[in-house]
Amino acid sequence: MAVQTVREALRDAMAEEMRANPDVFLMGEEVAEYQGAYKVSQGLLQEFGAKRVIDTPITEMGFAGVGTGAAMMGLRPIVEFMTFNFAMQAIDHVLNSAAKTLYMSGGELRCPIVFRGPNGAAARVAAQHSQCYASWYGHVPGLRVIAPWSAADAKGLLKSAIRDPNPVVFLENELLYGQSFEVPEGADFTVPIGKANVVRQGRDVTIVAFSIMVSKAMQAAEKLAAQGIEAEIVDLRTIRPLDTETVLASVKKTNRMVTCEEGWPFAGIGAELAALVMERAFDHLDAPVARVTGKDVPLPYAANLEKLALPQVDDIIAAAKAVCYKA
Amino acid sequence: MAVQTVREALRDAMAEEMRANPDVFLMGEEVAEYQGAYKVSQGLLQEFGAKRVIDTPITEMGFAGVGTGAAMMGLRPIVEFMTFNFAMQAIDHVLNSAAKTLYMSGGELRCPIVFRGPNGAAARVAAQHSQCYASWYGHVPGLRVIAPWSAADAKGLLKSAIRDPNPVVFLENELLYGQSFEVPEGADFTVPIGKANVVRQGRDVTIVAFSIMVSKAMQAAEKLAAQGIEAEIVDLRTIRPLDTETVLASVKKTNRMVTCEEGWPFAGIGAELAALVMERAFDHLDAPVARVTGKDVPLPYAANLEKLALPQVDDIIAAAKAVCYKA
Amino acid sequence: MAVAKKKDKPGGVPEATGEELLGYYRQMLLLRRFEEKAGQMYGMGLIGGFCHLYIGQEAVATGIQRALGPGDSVVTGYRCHAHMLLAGADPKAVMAELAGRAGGVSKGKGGSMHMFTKKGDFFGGHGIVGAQVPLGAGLALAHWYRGNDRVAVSYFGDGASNQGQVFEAFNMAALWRLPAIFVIENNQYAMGTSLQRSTAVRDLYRRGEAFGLEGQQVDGMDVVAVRAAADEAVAHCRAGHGPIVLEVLTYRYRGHSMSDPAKYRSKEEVARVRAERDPIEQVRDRLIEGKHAGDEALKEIEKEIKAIVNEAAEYAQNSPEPDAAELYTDVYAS
Amino acid sequence: MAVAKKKDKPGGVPEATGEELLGYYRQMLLLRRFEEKAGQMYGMGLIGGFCHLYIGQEAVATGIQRALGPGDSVVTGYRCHAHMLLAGADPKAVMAELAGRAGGVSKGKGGSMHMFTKKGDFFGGHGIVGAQVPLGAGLALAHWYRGNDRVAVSYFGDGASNQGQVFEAFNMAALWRLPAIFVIENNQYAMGTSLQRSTAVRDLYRRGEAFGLEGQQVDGMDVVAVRAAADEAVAHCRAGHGPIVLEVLTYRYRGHSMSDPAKYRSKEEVARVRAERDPIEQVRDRLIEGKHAGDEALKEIEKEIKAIVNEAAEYAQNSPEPDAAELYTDVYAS
Ligand SMILES: Cc1ncc(C[n+]2csc(CCOP(=O)(O)OP(=O)(O)O)c2C)c(N)n1
Ligand SMILES: Cc1ncc(C[n+]2csc(CCOP(=O)(O)OP(=O)(O)O)c2C)c(N)n1
Ligand SMILES: [Mg+2]
Ligand SMILES: [Mg+2]
Repeated sequence: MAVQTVREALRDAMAEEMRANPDVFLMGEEVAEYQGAYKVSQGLLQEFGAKRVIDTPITEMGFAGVGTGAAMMGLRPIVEFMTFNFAMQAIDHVLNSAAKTLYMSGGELRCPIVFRGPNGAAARVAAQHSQCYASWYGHVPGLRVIAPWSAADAKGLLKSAIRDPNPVVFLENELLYGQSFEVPEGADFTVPIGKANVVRQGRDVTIVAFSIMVSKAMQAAEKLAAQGIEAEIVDLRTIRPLDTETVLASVKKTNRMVTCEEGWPFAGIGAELAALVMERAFDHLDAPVARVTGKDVPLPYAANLEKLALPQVDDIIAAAKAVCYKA
Repeated sequence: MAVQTVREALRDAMAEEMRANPDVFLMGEEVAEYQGAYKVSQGLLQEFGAKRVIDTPITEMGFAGVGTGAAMMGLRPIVEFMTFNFAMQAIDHVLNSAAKTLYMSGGELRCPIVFRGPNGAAARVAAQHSQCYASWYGHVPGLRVIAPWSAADAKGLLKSAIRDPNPVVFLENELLYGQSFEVPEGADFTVPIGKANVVRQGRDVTIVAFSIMVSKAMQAAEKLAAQGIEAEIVDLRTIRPLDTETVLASVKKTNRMVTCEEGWPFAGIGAELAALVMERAFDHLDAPVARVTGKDVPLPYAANLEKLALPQVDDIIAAAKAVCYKA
Repeated sequence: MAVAKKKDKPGGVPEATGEELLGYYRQMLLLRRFEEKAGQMYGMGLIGGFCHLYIGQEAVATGIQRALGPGDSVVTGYRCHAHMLLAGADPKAVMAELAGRAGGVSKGKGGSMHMFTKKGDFFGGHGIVGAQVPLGAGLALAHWYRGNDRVAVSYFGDGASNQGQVFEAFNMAALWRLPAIFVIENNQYAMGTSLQRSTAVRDLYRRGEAFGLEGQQVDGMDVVAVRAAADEAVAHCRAGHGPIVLEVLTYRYRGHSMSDPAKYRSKEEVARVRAERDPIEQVRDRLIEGKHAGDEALKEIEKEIKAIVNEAAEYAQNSPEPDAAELYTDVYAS
Repeated sequence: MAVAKKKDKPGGVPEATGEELLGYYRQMLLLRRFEEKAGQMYGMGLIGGFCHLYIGQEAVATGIQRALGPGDSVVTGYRCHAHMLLAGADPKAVMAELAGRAGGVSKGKGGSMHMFTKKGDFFGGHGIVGAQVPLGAGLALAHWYRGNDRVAVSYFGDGASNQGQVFEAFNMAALWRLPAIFVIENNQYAMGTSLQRSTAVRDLYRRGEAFGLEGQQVDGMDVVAVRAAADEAVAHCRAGHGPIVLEVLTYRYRGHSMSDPAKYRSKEEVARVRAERDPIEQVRDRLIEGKHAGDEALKEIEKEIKAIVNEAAEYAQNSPEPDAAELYTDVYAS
């Protein structure tokens, strides 16, 4: 085990896969000479050269399409969006050109491509720069959607994503880039797509989270433990395909569930989880599932409002206590 | 009451609002000289002239932005997308430029614009032309999202949408265009945004649907009645803001719910409804909510597969019987 | 910077040999008869959804395809039956796809607008206007990345040429000197919108000038001229000179899709083009004039083609619908 | 078709009067001192998120704004503090917005990148690169629709000029002859990407040629030249000649945003522009040379500006955070 930041883990994942497979390359805005807008691609240009680490103009729709076309020819592009907000310009290619092609071609044409970059809120960048796209992409068959929390998962899942023969949307979090975790060593390390991770054992309530909300769930669990409530935390890691078995197993054990996400509530990941648990574990539920989400507003800039808009540790604690019927 | 097709009702809604307010105009591909790709704008060019019925080049991103800019100046554009599939090219403007501006400007800048066009599947047009965007747009604060079924609602809600000071996404259905309904006469007739409609009374199970799924729910209810199950049908009409009171009132009466939508299941409207009912009517539920949705695949072209992929009357019947515990 | 040049009736179009002309004739006739049959089958309800016929435009893809070699890649929009056949796809499987049958090239899952053959280096068949252009630049990027001398051709319409992503693709192709040939099939209409109503400047061969792309305009009803222009464009790309725009002036005889009555133009307009510029008739005339083939021989070809097309229609109708289990296959590759 | 023309150092730039020069001086000094203060406040943690300073580019918006009259509308990207002030917004409210306070122009909800003043005909302040260009064409469409003689100015960067939606906007503006002035603020860099790395053709004034848009290039460090070019462009639009592109050559002294160390260019490069082309120094020199103002008078102006800026900073810091209830307001208008 080495201690690494999420940023370093992502970089190493790309570097290792690029070393292993000459068809893997990275393209996006500022990924090469600038070393990445958030420095995730630090050193890659130097190691792999300008043909494999390609700076693009600010033309998301265009370069997402270019990457997708290259993937159809069998290359393995990693397309970095400076943030996923800007990927809305390119989303037609992500869905119509990448996600639907294998099906429309009856299996003839694969599209092995990774679209990656930060998703959700950074600090104080306001409404146009802070949207969480987990439920939008999660909605779409043909895509794999990943949203890791720890550096180990970031590395292991990005490597799996690059090796996967399908289009993958890989949702990172800017505020996690600088956080450190233990990461297994060796280029062989991968984490399978589609497997959630129980990052904390508990018997009283299941807290399902992903990406940065896992950090907040962990903090909430500490405080809940002090109050006699032992929370089990499921880190989804993959949004699509969702690891329903792990979620259901935990809920069947704790009989209670709180979902956590930064995105908006309506038709969010929490809605899907609630519906799932209702369908498949209705009789195991001792309380209705509680959703902790971003508030149903565009993200405000002001520090105090931003804090109110985003789900906080206290919101998780309150929800957990509510489903445990402990006021 | 007059009998009208949905197509005519939509046309009349636009014509009446254009007569009433010189700031209202229509733009989009083939809306003027061609009279609309699906003939929804029949006659409007002739009545209102080329300045108020504007044919655009095939540049969705561009003309959605142009319409949004015009709305910021106080005009009342109706932007027709030939189908909502093509609006993915423009979705950045719908969200970032239109939906978020009022908030980002602290109330300074309004954006009264209607984005309208057919949503979901038509007949045999395959994966790239058949997506349902109800849950995507429904996810987004700042938007109003409408998906009418009947001609009366199409007319009354489109008129309300055009008068509304907010950006509205108005999801029509190509297969409904030719269907006839009774429509109240008079230019004063409107239907309020945000109110669901109980289109059939019943005591045994609540079927929540919108757009073309209401037709299928009605057919299912007939057959269910023959088997002794009286379904209550709630036509949502508006997706955002969701009329939670009407849904909850019905569920509290029937204690069972089936949701119906053409879109994909994951984080769909059914997921939101299930989560809602779980949160607000948990103790009233005698069975878990059942979701009837499009299958989790891109829409296939072949006639038999297309039928299997889309939710059918029999799927609704089966779901209703299941939640009533009647096999 | 290289300057776009107009070359409507190039003086220097090399004469085609009799053999070449016969090849064009046979090829274009197949495209036409195949689609006429598809049109009939649509009328009979055997084909559904949208169905965009290429009738009238045959010389464009035929002339360009002849300039390409193995490994050169091609992508286009929804009006793709001809390109698919030119890529070597079996007419039977193409017709079965139109009918949504298990024997279709996409197992019946894609339909008229979504067909692909990797073996034939044909990458679709895309239903979203303009999307194929960055995809085509991506195919060119793959050649560049691999360091081979192959080119990638993206076909798109006059209407599509207004799409922003086209310019984004032009820019990247120019910046990285990708071997990309951007073929604008200017058939004068985008659905019901004539060219002058979609753009203020009708010289589409100049579309790439802002990014330094050379452009050429060519008579797309003359397959020999198209072939000559394509040869030049391919040579330009293979020599590493980067991307190029080819505006091909053509015309579609049918409505935009099967459901379009095409009231936006006069019957006379269509009749005039058919009578004066038909690409197949032009080749036929040259064959006869040049004594490369007599009426007999041409009738023989017509018969052969008819047999191929009938066989395709037969096959399509007899092919079963896809198995219900296919609903869930091909969502993910493994 | 009108042809784009380069006009780097126009011979015929009219001399500005002393009064005009003084106006420019005062205006540009306000922009600069205001943003220097914002930079300091960012350093102190009073401003968060992204904060893109306009320092070095002041002559562009100043020169253009002076050519506009009431009812002419303006839109730009995230680098919008200067445009906001030029639209007549109160420096106090702008600074309070940067600090995210209740007294901000957007009640603290928009921040540095999202500011608007309808009264000042300024429509933002948009964070998505390129989005403001179709929006600006839409503002122009509104003028055209209403049949007035007003114009709409859309500012965007050299990086943004590669965005496809820019070309889509150009096409519509040309097709409908909208009174749209497209101002490309070419400061040579898009974040860390220098112009020649983002496009193969650096003559951005030619960007609209494919759609017949006239273009002009102007020295954006010389406010008098900018004003003259803007006057021409405005006259062109008001006369009903349709849209026009103005490429304004300028330079930003600071990093792309406060968090950018700007290692992609040398300190010398920046120092040279500052020393040789600074827009404020140029006006200052002309004021002195032309004997329009002495050192004393200029110092007096400097003092006045300083007072305004300090007051703004003071106000911002003392303004309370928005009320918690504001979280839920302004999601919908009623
Ligand atoms: C983004 C998008 N917008 C609209 C459509 C609907 N549509 C399909 S084809 C077409 C016209 C295209 O015309 P052109 O590019 O000239 O090609 P042609 O059909 O003449 O071959 C339109 C508007 C679409 N498929 N995609
Ligand atoms: C669509 C989109 N892509 C990327 C970004 C991130 N971004 C913000 S500013 C910028 C550079 C823009 O450069 P330019 O247009 O030259 O304007 P300048 O910053 O020089 O004023 C980038 C890449 C964004 N905001 N929107
Ligand atoms: Mg066309
Ligand atoms: Mg710049």
